[in-house]
Amino acid sequence: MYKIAKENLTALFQKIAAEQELYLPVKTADKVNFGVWTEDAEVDLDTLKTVKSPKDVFFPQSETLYTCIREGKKIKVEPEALKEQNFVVFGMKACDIKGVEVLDRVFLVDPLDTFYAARRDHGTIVALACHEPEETCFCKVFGVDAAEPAADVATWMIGDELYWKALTEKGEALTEAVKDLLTEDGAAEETVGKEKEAIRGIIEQLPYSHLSLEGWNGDVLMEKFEDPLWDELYKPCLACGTCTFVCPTCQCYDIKDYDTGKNGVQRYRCWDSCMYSDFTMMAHGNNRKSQKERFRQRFMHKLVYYPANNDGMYSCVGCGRCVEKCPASLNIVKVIKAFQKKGGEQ
Amino acid sequence: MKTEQKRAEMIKEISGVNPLKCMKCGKCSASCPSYNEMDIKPHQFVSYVINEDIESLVQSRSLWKCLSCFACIERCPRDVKPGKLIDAARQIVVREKGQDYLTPDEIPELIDPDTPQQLLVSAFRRYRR
Amino acid sequence: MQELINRAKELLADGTVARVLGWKAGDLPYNPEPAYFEKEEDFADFVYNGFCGANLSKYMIEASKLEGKTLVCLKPCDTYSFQELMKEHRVDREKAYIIGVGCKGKLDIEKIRSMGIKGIKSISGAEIEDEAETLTIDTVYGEKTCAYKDAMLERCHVCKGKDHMVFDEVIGESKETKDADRFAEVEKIEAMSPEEKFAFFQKELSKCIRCNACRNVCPACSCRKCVFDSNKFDSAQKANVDSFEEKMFHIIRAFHVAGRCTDCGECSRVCPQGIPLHLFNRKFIKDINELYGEYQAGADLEPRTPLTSYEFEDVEPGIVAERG
Amino acid sequence: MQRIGVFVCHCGTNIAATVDVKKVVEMALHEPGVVHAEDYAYMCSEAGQELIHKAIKEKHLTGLVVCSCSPRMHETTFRNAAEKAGLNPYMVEIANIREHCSWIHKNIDEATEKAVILMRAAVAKVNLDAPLQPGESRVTKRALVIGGGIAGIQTALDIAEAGYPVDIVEKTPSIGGRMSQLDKTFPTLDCSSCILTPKMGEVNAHPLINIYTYSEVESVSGFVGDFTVEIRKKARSVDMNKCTGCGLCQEKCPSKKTPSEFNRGLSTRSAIYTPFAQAVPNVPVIDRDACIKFKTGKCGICSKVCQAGAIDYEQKDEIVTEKYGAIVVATGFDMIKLDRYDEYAYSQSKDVITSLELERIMNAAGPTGGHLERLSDGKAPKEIVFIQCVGSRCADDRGKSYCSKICCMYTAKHAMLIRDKYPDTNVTVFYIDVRTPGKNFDEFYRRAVEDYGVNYIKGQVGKVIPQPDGKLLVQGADLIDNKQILKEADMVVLAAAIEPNPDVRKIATMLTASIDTNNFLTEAHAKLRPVESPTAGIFLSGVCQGPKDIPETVSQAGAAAVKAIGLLAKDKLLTNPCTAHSDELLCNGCSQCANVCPYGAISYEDKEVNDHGIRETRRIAVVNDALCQGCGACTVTCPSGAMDLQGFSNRQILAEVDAICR
Amino acid sequence: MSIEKNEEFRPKIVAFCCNWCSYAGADLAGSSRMSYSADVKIIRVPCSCRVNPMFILRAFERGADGVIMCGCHPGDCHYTSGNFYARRRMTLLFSMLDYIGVENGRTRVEWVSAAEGAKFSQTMHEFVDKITALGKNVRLEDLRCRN
Repeated sequence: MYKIAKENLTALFQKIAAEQELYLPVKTADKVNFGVWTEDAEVDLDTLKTVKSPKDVFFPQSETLYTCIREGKKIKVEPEALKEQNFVVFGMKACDIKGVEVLDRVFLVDPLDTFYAARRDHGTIVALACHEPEETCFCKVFGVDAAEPAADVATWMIGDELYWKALTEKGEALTEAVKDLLTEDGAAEETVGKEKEAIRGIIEQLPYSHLSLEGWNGDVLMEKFEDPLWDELYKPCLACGTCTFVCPTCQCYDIKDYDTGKNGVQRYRCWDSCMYSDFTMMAHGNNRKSQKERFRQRFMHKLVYYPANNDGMYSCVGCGRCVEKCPASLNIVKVIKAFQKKGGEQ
Repeated sequence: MKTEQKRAEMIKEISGVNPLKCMKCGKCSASCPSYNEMDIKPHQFVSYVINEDIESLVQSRSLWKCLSCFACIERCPRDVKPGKLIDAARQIVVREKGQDYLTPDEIPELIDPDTPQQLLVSAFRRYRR
Repeated sequence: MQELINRAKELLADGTVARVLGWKAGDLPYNPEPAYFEKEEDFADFVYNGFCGANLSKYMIEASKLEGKTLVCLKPCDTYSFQELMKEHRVDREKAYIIGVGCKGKLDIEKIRSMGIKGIKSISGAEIEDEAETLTIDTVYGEKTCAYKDAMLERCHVCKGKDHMVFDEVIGESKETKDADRFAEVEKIEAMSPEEKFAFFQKELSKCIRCNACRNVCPACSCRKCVFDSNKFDSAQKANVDSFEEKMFHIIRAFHVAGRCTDCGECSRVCPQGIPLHLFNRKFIKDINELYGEYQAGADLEPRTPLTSYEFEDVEPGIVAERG
Repeated sequence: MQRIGVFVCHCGTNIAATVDVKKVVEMALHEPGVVHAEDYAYMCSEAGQELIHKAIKEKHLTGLVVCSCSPRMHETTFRNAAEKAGLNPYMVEIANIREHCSWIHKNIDEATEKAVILMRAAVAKVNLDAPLQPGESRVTKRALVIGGGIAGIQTALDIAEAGYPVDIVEKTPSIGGRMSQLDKTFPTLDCSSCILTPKMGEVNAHPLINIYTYSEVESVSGFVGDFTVEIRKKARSVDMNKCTGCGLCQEKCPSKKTPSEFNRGLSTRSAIYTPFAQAVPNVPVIDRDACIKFKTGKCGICSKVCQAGAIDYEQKDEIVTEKYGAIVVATGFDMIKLDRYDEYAYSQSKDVITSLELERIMNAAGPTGGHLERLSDGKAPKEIVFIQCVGSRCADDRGKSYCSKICCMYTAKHAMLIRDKYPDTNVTVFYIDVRTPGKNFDEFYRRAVEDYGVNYIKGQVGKVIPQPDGKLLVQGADLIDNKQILKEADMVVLAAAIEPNPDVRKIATMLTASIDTNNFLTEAHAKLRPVESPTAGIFLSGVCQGPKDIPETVSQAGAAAVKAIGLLAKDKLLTNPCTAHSDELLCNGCSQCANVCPYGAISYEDKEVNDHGIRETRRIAVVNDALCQGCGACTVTCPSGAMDLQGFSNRQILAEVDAICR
Repeated sequence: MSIEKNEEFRPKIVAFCCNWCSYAGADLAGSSRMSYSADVKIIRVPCSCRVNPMFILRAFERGADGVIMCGCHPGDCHYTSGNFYARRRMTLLFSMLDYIGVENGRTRVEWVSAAEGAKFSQTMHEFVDKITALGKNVRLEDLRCRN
């Protein structure tokens, strides 16, 4: 295991960025989001949660798929190039990494999403363990260990040192590339071990850590779908897309055209939200006419439909961003608890 | 550009007058107190400029007979204001004499602040000949 | 709060109202949610405290369609929104029983977080009955305190006043919270050079994720279908893209609510990226006040707004360039 | 997808000399939806329209773009052509490549490039055009004429003769206007009253004409075929039905110091007065500002002497509301004020007068009983100087930029009349140009010079200096002799510029009729629609449209009448189908649109809608097609974009923007 | 900030003209042969009140360098009051554009009557000069539409 002093991190970033693109938490106008590293960027590794999850590194909020250009009476189709350069994402948390796993099961199965696959192939993830988990965190519920992120490289920020451990071949390669900035530390395992324990200790104390997922699995489709509880739960929902846009696992997108005039018609995809009234709107109208149906869709998808198709894996990783950001203070935890409470009453 | 053409342009530039606006009504000549002293009459000034015969203008007696009373400027219904053309022609003469003369912004530093403005203006007219 | 609950129960019991629209305690100390209460026992979860910032007037659009009256708890600033919605025939006054609730300033959890307070287990001092000047926050990382005032939403510092514009009755006391000039921030930007202005908004708006929270929470944005969702207008965009999109969205949104926006501040409260969206609306309000006379949307039921009325002597658009 | 035909007009060389029309045709064929493009020398000609007809039939076109002159010129022509070939006329768009392109640009490449872009924008718009069907609206078979001068009188008579009722609204107590103030008329020297008075009588007696004198238009609403007008009948203080017009009241009235408007202030009148002896109606009014009874409460002599008991001090202004199908504006003119022409001493000497004052002096019913005399001392003038173009043809803001048109002729008339009646009086006319286009006009002017010895001097007067002895020293220039002239005169007559009646601005605003910088009402087309305002149903008669003499005024009055009759003869009008419509699925029912609608065309109804399967009753804006005039104010006010304007839809305008910016 | 001075720069200018006054004024400028730059392209609208701020923003988004709106003089609107509403709307919109840092010379409103061909031409001259001096619109342009 290696370590690097906090004060040398800039040198580390410079070194990485010299070879490939580097994404990491950057503060802009008071908010921290993943962004491309530049000399001017204000890197912020202390903020636990970026506003948006880093999923857009692999699945951008909007990306052009191809462009149609009119040449006289003919139309030329120019597909967008796939990602060909390697890049590094630094500072992803355990929950977000699990989020990528959820996305993989959607985009990397047949039919393969080549745009996503190219980004996954070329991306190396350097994870950062959660130093001070917060009350909105409930990753433990979904089997995520915030103290021991599973990525290409795992790192821990302890005091003024960043501890570095490569976990995969990609991770080894990156370590090799920056090795002259890292120092070997024999006592590292022990130091990191203590940190892990501390983190796990805090997680035990968090209010959501013991949330029960009992009764949520791929087999309860109709029972949950028809539950009258939805009639009440959705009511505060404002039908905005905040929860879906900050979520590390939401993967719905819409495909739209933009006529640039001179540069042809760009066909692009962009994140969509099942909370939106025109989500999956078709010529005949809408599958889900009411906000209740749209609200139900989101949670049923995360806790029932997705597990049903993915060996019981939930499509929530407990990052807690929706808990923090929902304008109406709704969130998946409240939904789970509401059903739990109702179960208790029965 | 020929000299006369250049001089005509200069007169238009200095005076800010577009002589083509003249409708030949003659109100300038009708208003002029020095009319009888002049060899080229005020309304003719306009056509001399249009025809770019500046030499005749600068040689004319009229140039120095104009009192700058501004009656023609005041009354011209077409915004042609022959008085300004005359004044511009005088300027041409002065400039062509190559005399160094002060510009108005240089004056304040040289002059006693109590000197009446009127005097300064008259001085300008006279000494620039 | 108890008085409010008792009165609500009473009105529910005597059939005056069919339901009560208020706030239900959340599972964290700071996240109560807007909720309907229809039965006596539901009131166990009823809460009204410093974190009940949500403006419930917009929910009355849907509630107006329900059978019977809805009792709605409106803070002073919310009543402006309600009255504006009345003016626009989007809510039915007959379907509402308005209890004007007192307000001592509402809290912003983001402000508390920005002080580095995290792992929150409980918060005391946010109760409406308390005269507490200080919030005491118990966290997994130890006990923290912060001044109530420092945790208040921006909008409460420039409060329009604690009078309810429309109500059936008022319950609870209010406390003046205004301690800043409403247009100071706008003036600060106005004083910048074009380059600085552009850089400022570019930075803020680059964070926008087009989640539409600002729009959907806005009581003035009450369109059944927003132009930005409508294919008819050729302007529908779902996600942020390269450059102009956000500015276009936010300018048009501000323009659509200009003269109707009551400055309730919900847009800025809910923005996940903390974009000070109220700066757009307030700019229009400031311009309207300066150019067309003082105007407060929602303060009356006069149907014409500054943008649907005019004076012969109105200033020309050239004023913008003239005042530089 | 549309099948669009693009037709590029050369307009002879008007377009083709500056725009490469072949290039426009070639580029058009690359545009989406365009299946046909061709050019032709004159698209608007019979042969050009035939090309369009043929292409529509053969290529099964669904839309047309004509690249030609302004749509204000030939849009209707091409729409009609399309309709004849079975195409909806609203599927035609015009790219204005003449007025907006070839005529203002010189560089062929630039002009061609711009023409292509304008063509592209029009194609983009047609792609989104939808066939429109005009609705129908009714026509109120009654006309309103504003102004009771010769223009208004002639228009009213002509309309009434065609069998339609007409109301005349006249601001002063009598009809007659400026013409009633004139003595003789050129070029035949007829007595003005002799030819006008019978017409006034005819109007008064006509069963279909109703005259509101001493009245003003208060408000106008509605639109072509269906205007609603409020007329304020100012309190006359005399009962029109009782008064016999005996004139005793005027004779006995003790307040006789008010300057007579009719005599241009050269004489005075009583407080109760008819402006002149032949006034129609021959019923006096009480000028309440001058009347002792109204000022002090005492007097009441007129009431005492009135045998008919017609005096009514209690009378109040009355508002009459009436509906009209057509409105003719005939508000006439006045002379400009001369207070900014100090050099002519108008305000310093009583003997410097305007031509209209001279008319009154020459008139037998005027202040001097028709004797030509100096107002200062009553002496007969021996030297009279006329000064032309006072305030006309002026480039600065003291006067008017235009030629007042009538002065040359009336001055010749005056000069001639004076020389005829007073042969020992010398008349000198200082002129800049003498303009006499008109039948027998130049002959008339030549007679003044050749037969009557009027001295015409080319050169404007610089100054008029009143002398201590009462003479007027006129300082002028003779540009032909190239000498300055100092002439002593006994009287100076100024041909002051004429200007539209100042009230016309207010009336134009009420009528939404457009007006130019000189306050003359704008005609719909300078050459082809000279008596119509661009606002449908509003017609122009007389000097309100531009300077005119009497014969011209009368012919224009007749023309305006014919246009009005043509309108009134219709039972129904086709309405402009470019009206606003509200998409019921998008409408919030918020009432914002109704707030800005100038026509009250928007109402709201509770309507059950089916919004993609959700059925609910919603408050929805409904536009009354007959009332909507298609301004589009509502479309911008509507935040959800529910309100859209047919023919100028949001998507169409955006498409044009995109095409231009491409 | 240095403005790139490009000798070849030809601005793209969109002019919205109301049908009754300004479009007719532009026609008059045409029939009077009062030339102005070919960079100005006119869109005919029934009334200045038909101009949605979105049209103006869209033009900028699509790469226009200046947008000018012309209508009847206040009080002379063919529809009585349309230009009054337009005046308030544009005043607020321009103020907002100024507020977010867009050079305020890029937008303009001018009242041009049907009789003011000369004013139309003069106004377009001035506006084109102003926009040429300001240079390319980069702040509001959508990158996707860039050349």
